[in-house]
Amino acid sequence: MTSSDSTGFDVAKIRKDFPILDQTQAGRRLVFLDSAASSQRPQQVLDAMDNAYLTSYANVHRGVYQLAERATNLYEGARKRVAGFIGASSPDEVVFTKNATEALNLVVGSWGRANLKPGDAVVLSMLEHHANIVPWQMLAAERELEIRWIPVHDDGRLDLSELDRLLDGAKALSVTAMSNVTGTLTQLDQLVSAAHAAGAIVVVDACQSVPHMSTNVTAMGADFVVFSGHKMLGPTGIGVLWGRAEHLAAMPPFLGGGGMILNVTTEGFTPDVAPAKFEAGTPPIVEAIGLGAAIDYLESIGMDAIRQHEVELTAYALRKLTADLGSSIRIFGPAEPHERGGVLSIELENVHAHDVSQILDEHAVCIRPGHHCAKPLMRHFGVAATARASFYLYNDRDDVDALAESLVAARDFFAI
Amino acid sequence: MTSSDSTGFDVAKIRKDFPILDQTQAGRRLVFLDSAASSQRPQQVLDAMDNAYLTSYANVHRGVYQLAERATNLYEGARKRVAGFIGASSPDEVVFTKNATEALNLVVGSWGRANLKPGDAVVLSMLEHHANIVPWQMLAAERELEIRWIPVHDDGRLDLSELDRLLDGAKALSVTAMSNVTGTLTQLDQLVSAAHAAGAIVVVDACQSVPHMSTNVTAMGADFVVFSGHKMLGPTGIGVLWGRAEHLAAMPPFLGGGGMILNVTTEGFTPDVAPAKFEAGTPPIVEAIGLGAAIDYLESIGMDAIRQHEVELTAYALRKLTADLGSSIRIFGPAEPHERGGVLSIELENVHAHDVSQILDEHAVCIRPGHHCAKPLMRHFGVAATARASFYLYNDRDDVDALAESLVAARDFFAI
Amino acid sequence: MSGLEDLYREIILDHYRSPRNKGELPAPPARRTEGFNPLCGDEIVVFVNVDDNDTVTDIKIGGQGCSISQASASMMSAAVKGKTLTEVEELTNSFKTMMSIHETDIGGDDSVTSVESSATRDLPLGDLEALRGVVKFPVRIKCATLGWNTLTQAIDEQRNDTAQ
Amino acid sequence: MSGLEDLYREIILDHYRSPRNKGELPAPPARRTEGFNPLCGDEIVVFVNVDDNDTVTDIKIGGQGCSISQASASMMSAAVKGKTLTEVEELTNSFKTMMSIHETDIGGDDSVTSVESSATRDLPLGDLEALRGVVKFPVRIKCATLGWNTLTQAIDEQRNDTAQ
Ligand SMILES: Cc1ncc(COP(=O)(O)O)c(C=O)c1O
Ligand SMILES: Cc1ncc(COP(=O)(O)O)c(C=O)c1O
Repeated sequence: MTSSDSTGFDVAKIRKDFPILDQTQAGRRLVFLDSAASSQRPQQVLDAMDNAYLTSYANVHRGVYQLAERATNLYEGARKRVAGFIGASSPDEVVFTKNATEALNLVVGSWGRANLKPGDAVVLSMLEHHANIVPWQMLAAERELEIRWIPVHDDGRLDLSELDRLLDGAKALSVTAMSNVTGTLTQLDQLVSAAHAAGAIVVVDACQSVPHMSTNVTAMGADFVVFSGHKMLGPTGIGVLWGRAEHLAAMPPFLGGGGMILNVTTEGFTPDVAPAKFEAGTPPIVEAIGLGAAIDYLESIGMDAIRQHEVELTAYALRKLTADLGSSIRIFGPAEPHERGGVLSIELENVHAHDVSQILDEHAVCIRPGHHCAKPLMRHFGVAATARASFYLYNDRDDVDALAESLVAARDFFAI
Repeated sequence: MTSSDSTGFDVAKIRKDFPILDQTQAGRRLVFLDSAASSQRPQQVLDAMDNAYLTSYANVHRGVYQLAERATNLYEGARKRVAGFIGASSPDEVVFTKNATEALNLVVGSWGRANLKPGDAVVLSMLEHHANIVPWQMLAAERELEIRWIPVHDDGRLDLSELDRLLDGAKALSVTAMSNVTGTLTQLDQLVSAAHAAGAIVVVDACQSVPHMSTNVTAMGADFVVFSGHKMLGPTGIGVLWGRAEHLAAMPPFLGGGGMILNVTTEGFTPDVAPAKFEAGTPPIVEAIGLGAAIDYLESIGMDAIRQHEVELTAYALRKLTADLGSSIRIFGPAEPHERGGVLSIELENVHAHDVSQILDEHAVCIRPGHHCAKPLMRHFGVAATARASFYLYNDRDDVDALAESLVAARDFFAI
Repeated sequence: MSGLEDLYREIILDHYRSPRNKGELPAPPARRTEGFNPLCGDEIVVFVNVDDNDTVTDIKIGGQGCSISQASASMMSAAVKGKTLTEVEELTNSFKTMMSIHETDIGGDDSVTSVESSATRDLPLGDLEALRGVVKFPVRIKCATLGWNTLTQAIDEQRNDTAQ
Repeated sequence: MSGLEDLYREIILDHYRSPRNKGELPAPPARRTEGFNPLCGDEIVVFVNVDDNDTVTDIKIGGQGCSISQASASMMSAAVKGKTLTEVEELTNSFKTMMSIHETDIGGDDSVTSVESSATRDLPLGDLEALRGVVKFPVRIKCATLGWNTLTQAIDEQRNDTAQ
């Protein structure tokens, strides 16, 4: 067992908190390598949610009785935890959504509709997930916006040589912090300062980075940052939009309903201030509480330790897969582990990603085949799909070894 | 103990499934009378969710491995359960949202934006919740729509004497099935046929009815029906939009992102068919599974039995409160229990609802003061707030007695 | 009901039952400002006359609300009449400090929100001290501050208008 | 890997490695229709020539996909060439019946979706029978039917055009 790596990061101990990983499939230990799609969650998170449902549940914000007050405190406490975790200057800058996708749609639908007019340009990168493409395309079709694309190098890094030209006159840059296909960590410093210099706001899709490394939105300097709970040990049904207070204050509401108003008459309504303004209806109360518990868990391990563990594991995986599979494998993304997250998209010669995943499943190795909601990037790489393995704090070298072994089996099965 | 009422409905047995109700507050048994805001949930629902997280969790739809397949089957199985529960003709007519509010915003934002032009009229009722008002007002402001209001009688029933005139030339009628303030069951048969005769589509806010009585959307004849999971023993973070297949097929997407596309290029995207078209991003997977378990639980008790239990309890409460509080109490809504749900909004003479609720909390009786997200109705009744008690399958006559007793105490406290 | 006695002090109930300065002022010349407590539906309307020396010459309170919001607004109206805008602001700060010390505890985590500190926090509050019991009922703090926030808004608007 | 042998029958791997009718046809006169499997990224392009007697005179398959989608499309192309549109539809129904018997089991609840019943379900499928193993892998059913759905769409479009 190599479950405790050179830094003393104790995967065996962590795994005990994740009962789902302690299962076998046809006699083999389950190897879960699909955290980039959605992570698993520790017992502590489930306990926090069950505990809320079993002791302190009621609808929030409008109740006077103690049960409702406790529920409200747990919900708002989660907002403070999120704010602290990402270095927001106030919990009021944290809006809970159902997922990162809704958060991006909120930015486009509210900020975008209020600020973009026909002919305006928005800059995206070729690395983007559909969640950061389609909402802009929807508004572009409605408003006749121009969408410009930052190109990508063959190794998955963004090509910023034409950045200033692309940003010239643009109103917004919306870009991923880390690709969910190649693991590329984008050059946020340069992107943010160039965009701001050009007068464009910056939206950062931090779905893949927030779960895996420490984040400070204030230092990052962006205008909006989004991420999802389910990729960071939290439950499904919760996402986060962080926005600068002055933007949130100026933006019109996105969804209308209860909880986001100061007043409603038959003639019209007066919106409340942020974050309430953007949280129409009963929010994902217990999901927020679960996310708060996930953050407590992540902080107890330490984001820097998690990042370092994943860098080492990624370095090991790059070596191991290259050694075992040689020229029959193509690994997408930067070669240098420090320039990427623990996401390995691969192409196996003569074996389609779907078939790779099918055969790996027979080895109880869970990876994801497909376009990973990044079809423009797939088309750029000239592939319909990749097979993607992704790591998190509960993965170790044994998992990488199982991956390598099963990939060899897949190659050999189709080579017969 | 009167926990088993005349119909043999066994509240004591049901309560055993709701551990949260088995608590005391300052030595008194907790009396939870706020299910109209959000219900509690049985252990079975929590177990179903924990079980999914602990044994069968992965992101849905895009995985080949068995864990992902099991998760997808559980998620799509929940959709089938919902479809069966509400009498939909196909699971494809069931769209999962984060709450009923999002579902209403989806109808307005997608169907409304595609079908309404300046000058068009939409008809609402004075009973509506803000969730069924504000989204229409937002579109009305953007599109210069006319909003017409069906008035309400003093006893909380809708005044339909001018219905045909109100519907004349209207494009949509959006109306509640049951008021969350007065409990009024609206005359859906008449409303639906009059609206359709006038060429208007019908949207039904069934948030308060679906949890408490059997529902058949096909028989109802509406075009869209929305409700929330958290009011029907399900978790937070999940709502439902049911829509006629032909509407869903014709409507543009609402939120853009992963999971709702057939193809994306740098030039634009091709949406998938419903329901995927309307479920952008990682859906509330485990919340849907929890809602499925809630439906199993409700069906094991029987919706007709639940409805009958609540009618009897409401009848008892109307008698009891009138007897104990006489002229110092005003109870809103229809006098006839069969014409209403188990929602009692009251005004106590000389005691503001907020203070009522504060004093009731001292008796461990949980009710909700406020405008209940229905300010136009409040203004019509000439009150800023009411104190609202609402019943569900786990309430019994003891709870009503505790309510009456604590209301007497509140009246007396302020009468000193 | 021991806890309740802290909340519903006799002087509060007195202001609730017999609110001071209830009513309206002709606006203009008075400034009319509405405040809402979105949580419970309370609505307050503050009418205020400020003379050329920045002194509150008259104030009236309208609207509907619970005992705490009504009593707090009533006490406020009595306390600010005749004061200059600067004095009103100092009083408001003192009152809010009394309330907000506990506001930061909501959520059981005060690492993010910081306690508003102000040189004026020790200003004597007189009758208003009776509202100190509200801090034990955090949900009601919003009730107690509704009138004050509305008055602050009125003063801000007044200042902006004068500045223009 | 016993389960896998049911899925990856030799004849399937053969069609995957040496797909029949791979390529393009000039369109027009051929009809060109694209199909997507949104789950995995597979894209199929069907080029089909239909003569005045409603007979498929030529068919070519383009695009990228997994072994199952490619093999199924390859077998399909071989099976439909020379058939009338009505015959193609019957064959499609038979094939889908073989697949969809299991599709209704997804979710472990067949009370809502009903099995599509068709008089033609017993049509002999020949080589296509090899794909029967796919039903044990429900996720892959969509792969197996991608080419067929795309062809159906092409035929529907063709009929609509002719009708106009
Ligand atoms: C009648 C009615 N409509 C809509 C809603 C909004 O539901 P949700 O807050 O779950 O979106 C509610 C509940 O608050 C309601 O009672
Ligand atoms: C980079 C990136 N952006 C956006 C998303 C969308 O997140 P969600 O599906 O939780 O809305 C994902 C995950 O699927 C992602 O990896």
